[in-house]
Amino acid sequence: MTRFLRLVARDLRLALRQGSDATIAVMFFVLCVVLFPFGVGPEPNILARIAAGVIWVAALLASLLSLERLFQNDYEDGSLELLSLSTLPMEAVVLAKTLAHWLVTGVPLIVAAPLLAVLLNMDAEGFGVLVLTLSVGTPILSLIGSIGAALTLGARRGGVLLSLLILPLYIPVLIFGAGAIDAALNGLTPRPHLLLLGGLLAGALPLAPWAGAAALRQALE
Amino acid sequence: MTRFLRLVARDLRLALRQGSDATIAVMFFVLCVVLFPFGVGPEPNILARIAAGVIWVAALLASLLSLERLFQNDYEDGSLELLSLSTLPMEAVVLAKTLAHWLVTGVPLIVAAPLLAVLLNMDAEGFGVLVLTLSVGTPILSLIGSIGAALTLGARRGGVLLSLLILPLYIPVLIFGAGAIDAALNGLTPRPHLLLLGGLLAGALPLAPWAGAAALRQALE
Amino acid sequence: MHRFANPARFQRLSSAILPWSAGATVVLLIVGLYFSLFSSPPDYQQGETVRIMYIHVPAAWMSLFVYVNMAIAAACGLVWKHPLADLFAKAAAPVGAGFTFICLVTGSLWGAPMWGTWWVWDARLTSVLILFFLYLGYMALVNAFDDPQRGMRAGNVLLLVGIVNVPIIKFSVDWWNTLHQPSSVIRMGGPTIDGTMLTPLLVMAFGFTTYFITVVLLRLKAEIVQRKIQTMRLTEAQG
Amino acid sequence: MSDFFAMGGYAAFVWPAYGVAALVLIGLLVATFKTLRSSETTLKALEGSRPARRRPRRNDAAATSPKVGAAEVGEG
Amino acid sequence: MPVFAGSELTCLRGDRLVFTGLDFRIGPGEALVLLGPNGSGKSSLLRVMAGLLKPFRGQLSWDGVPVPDDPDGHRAKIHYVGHLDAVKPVLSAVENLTFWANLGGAPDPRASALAALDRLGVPHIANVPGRYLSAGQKRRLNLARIIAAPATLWLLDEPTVALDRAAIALFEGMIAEHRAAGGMVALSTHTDIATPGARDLHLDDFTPYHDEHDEDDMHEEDAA
Amino acid sequence: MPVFAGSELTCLRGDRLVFTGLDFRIGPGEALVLLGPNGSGKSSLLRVMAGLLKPFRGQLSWDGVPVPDDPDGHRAKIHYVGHLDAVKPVLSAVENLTFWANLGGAPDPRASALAALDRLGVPHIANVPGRYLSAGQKRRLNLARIIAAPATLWLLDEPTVALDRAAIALFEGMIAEHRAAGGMVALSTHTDIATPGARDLHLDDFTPYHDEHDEDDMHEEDAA
Ligand code: HEM
Ligand SMILES: Nc1ncnc2c1ncn2[C@@H]1O[C@H](COP(=O)(O)OP(=O)(O)OP(=O)(O)O)[C@@H](O)[C@H]1O
Ligand SMILES: Nc1ncnc2c1ncn2[C@@H]1O[C@H](COP(=O)(O)OP(=O)(O)OP(=O)(O)O)[C@@H](O)[C@H]1O
Ligand SMILES: [Mg+2]
Ligand SMILES: [Mg+2]
Repeated sequence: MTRFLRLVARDLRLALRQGSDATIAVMFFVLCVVLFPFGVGPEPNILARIAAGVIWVAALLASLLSLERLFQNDYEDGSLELLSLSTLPMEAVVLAKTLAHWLVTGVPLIVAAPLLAVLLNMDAEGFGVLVLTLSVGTPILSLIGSIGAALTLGARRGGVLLSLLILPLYIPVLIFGAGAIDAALNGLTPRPHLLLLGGLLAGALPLAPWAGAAALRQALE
Repeated sequence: MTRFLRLVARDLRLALRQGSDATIAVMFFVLCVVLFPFGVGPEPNILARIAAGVIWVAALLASLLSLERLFQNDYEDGSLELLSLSTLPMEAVVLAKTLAHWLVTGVPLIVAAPLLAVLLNMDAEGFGVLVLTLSVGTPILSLIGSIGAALTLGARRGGVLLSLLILPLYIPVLIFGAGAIDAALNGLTPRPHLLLLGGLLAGALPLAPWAGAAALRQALE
Repeated sequence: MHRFANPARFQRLSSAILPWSAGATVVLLIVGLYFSLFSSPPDYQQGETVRIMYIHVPAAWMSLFVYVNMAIAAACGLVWKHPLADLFAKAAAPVGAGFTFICLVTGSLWGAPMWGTWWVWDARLTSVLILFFLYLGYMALVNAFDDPQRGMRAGNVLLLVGIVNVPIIKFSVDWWNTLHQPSSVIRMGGPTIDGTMLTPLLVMAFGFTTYFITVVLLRLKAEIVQRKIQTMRLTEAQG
Repeated sequence: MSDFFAMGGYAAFVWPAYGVAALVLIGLLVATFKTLRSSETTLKALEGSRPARRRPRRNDAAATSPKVGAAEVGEG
Repeated sequence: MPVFAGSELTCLRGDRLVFTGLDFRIGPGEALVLLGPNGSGKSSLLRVMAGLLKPFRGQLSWDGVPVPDDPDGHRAKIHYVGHLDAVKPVLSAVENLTFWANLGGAPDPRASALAALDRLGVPHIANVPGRYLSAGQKRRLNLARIIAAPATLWLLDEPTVALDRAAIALFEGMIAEHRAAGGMVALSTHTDIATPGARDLHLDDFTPYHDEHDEDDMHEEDAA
Repeated sequence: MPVFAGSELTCLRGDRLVFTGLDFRIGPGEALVLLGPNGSGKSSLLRVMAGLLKPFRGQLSWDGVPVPDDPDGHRAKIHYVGHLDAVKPVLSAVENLTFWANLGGAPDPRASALAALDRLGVPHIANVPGRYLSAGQKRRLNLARIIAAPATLWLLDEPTVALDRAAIALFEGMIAEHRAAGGMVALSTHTDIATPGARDLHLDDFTPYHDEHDEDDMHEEDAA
């Protein structure tokens, strides 16, 4: 357990020293959302109507891009090999790195989201649910993404390949996440959607580290 | 001139032999667009209203992601160094590589776009203009993106950084591109938007190779 | 810093300027605040909200002024390879980003009562937002390389490319019809603004400028020290 | 006085505007001072740990030159 | 005291048979030196021993207990040093080392990290960030890792690359000390490392006959 | 006949002064061998000569005409071989080579590519894709590049790395032939390459004594 936390602490320290990993993911998120008013036009009510979907799609893409290098550095410099030879199980390694990654990139997204909701004219009723769905949803994205990052380790053109593998798996999260907000905005209860999201998280939590660990073992052979 | 075409031909051959660079960019484009019905909900008229914007935003992102490695391989294996020592000017090298890249990734996007427009319920009047704007717009995207690819050569966290640098510069293209389609859909003439896009292309055509060449020279020092 | 670009002269110069610019900043900002909050009248149309102008407009000017300065430094850095020019751009970027941020936030705070919305996607506002992203992108790019010099050189190219945004911001109000009002101070044919408002505006603008000089000098000093640290570490590590 | 703070009913807009400006400007100044201080102390510490001056760097001298522990301070 | 042994090992990489029918045995205090030309399978054998690579055939065992029956116990008993140094550029040398010492179960990680750096003759780099270290210093840091936390068996793949003479001498001392305390070592090398009483294993003895015809064949096929 | 010369060259990498006050001169048929320990600046000097790196001070010239006055002419006169082989894994050896021959202005690129491969003793790899080539074969392909298109001055950075004895002999023959035809060569090496009548340049003679004088001065000023 303490070694698990040590690994999390090391990854956090690396991310902070390395500078702006966190900032860049959140900036991509913001930029991606900001693109839509230019594309769709500045009409406030249209923007408000699609705000939930747009913010969620942008969160998906931002999480995807920042996950690309989750294991890359450790793989390239040989640390991953050594981690796999330590007595810490590989599943714990995957979980620790995913947790650190989520703390560094997922949490800033959650913080920035209400601001973007303001920019897109979303009704204030939606803000609470938006933050709630993102808080449950971004960990799922990180977990699923970690499988993809492990699978594409060492492949050419990691980035685009990763997106092909992972985006389809992200779709349920997107549906329930955006659905909950729409429900809240239309005066319905977002509870069922939130419960389903919680279910996804409960499912991904054991499954993703297991699959990620298996993929990493392959990559290291 | 013939050496310029040789370089284009080599890059095309590399892309085709290497397999699926082109396919992956266009698949990302399609997936990105397909996410929206899930995020925004399936209402046909809302989707039709935002179709132009969504397709253009997806084209931006796809072009961005596929540009990430424009100079990477040549940089890593030393070819770029040798190209810079050839009597072909560096500007021509940038232009040739950008042209090859656009042929491989931009053209498939143009072909796939009408299909996605059908998917998003866009009115048939928009199709022609959509294809037209993409035909003028995607070369601009490739040109601007080539500057970013040259700038981030050798940087940590290439992908996300590139997007941060380049997306702001893409915004004018997005505005005029989506604007032209909206104008056509609303029965107005898309001419002014198309002319502005043409102007952007005319501006980017000399500027981007110049800036890209300057950035590459820095990277090779 | 290597022996050929003599930072000692710069250090002397900056120590000579610093106390003056710092003093001027304090005085100008106090006077400016007095004018803008107490001694200037409320606008007949906009009421007391016009007081936001004394922050908003100088900050907007500074955001452009700093960027142009950085771009000039970038050109010098690329052409003459003067290390101080590179460092100047790097040191000025956070300050410029800060002014841009102030311009955006105060603009929004002004827009809420005046236009009834925090934000509209018009050309002026949008181009300022792009400027803000350019600043952030520059800062990210400069720090993205293991070799700091490589980062600064790449940043210089980006600054020169981004300069196309500056005229767009300046003339967006003239080229497109926007909610935002057109220039009334820096325009052909002289300012059209009333003297009671012009004075605080100019005093604040000068205060911001001296603030910029002060902070940039301090940041340059820190950058030079950091370069020294890095060189020492490198030689130490290489034995 | 309360009139002054009420800003003709626009207090909620005027004061935050001045507040944000003050926050950003002061924040930048403080951050600048902090980096300057910390990097200067790092430099002092690094230099303090290296008494030898004008030590020739010859390729064979590497093994013999005395080295003392470097500074305790992290990256500025 | 434990004995680490492998029997009838066969290693396949891609479609290439690297070695086959290989046996070895390392007892307490013993050292095994792997020799052979480029591509003969030294690195592959060390990776098999570490458990990073599954052997195609054959098995590894500790005192007769097969490794797959107790993989955690196996991992706790080994230290592996490969071609990569696992040095994080943004962490200082001692931070890098402390992390690995901690993961390896050292009682006081930071103290043993500092002691290990001292032992390898580079106490002065303790606070230098990894990115400023030269190739030789990175290598010493990597070797310091194996004495910062204890383990029975050291698996070292060309450990003296980038080291100068003084460092090699220190390293030979380290190995002798480890063996004197009952430790075990398997290492590959192209140069001379003084390991008195070590057994040599020539990998090319186990490499199947490899004919060079395939390239010419491919050429003819392409041309056809 | 042309003379390539450099005078008072100073090279700075990062904030590190690599060499200073360096002069050299290569006439027709002459060869310059750069020697010196790791990090002494051999690769840096070759990159300066090629124009990949701007010298901080000093200048390069052809027959007294400074290189910056005619950069295109300079590029047309040189071939540079660095540490990287520029071999595309998906193109065959001859495709790789033909491209460079074409870019270098060879009249019949494909024919001269095949001839060059022949000259380096590897005609049989012509149709083998780059990814199947061994390190030595890649190096030969890279060296074939410099004879597939003509150029006056060869700049070679450790050209014999990964070559076996037979290949080194072929390569020495290539250099002798090039010089006999009035060509010029500058090369760096850690091993022996037979270049009869070549001049040696010891890079460590131009590496400055490294005093921390300036830094300390600056510090004192800061404190004052
Ligand atoms: C976020 C929103 C806003 C942004 C990004 C913004 C940006 C700018 C910029 C860049 C300038 C400098 C123009 C120049 O130098 O020519 C400027 C000036 C000015 N802005 Fe804004 N602005 C915003 C909102 C507002 C609002 C809501 C008002 C008032 C209703 C306003 C009133 C002014 C005025 C009076 C000037 C001075 C024009 C002059 O006299 O030259 N701005 N703004
Ligand atoms: N990842 C891999 N996939 C497929 N084949 C590989 C891989 N790595 C190595 N090989 C092949 O396996 C064989 C043995 O390689 P190995 O690295 O074990 O040799 P080695 O004895 O360590 O050589 P060296 O002296 O160069 O280190 C070689 O022929 C090599 O081409
Ligand atoms: N990209 C770079 N940025 C900063 N410094 C560098 C860079 N490349 C090399 N150096 C430094 O410049 C010096 C000279 O390097 P160079 O590669 O020219 O040496 P060399 O004589 O070729 O050494 P070797 O024998 O190892 O090839 C070294 O001290 C090195 O650390
Ligand atoms: Mg090996
Ligand atoms: Mg070298």
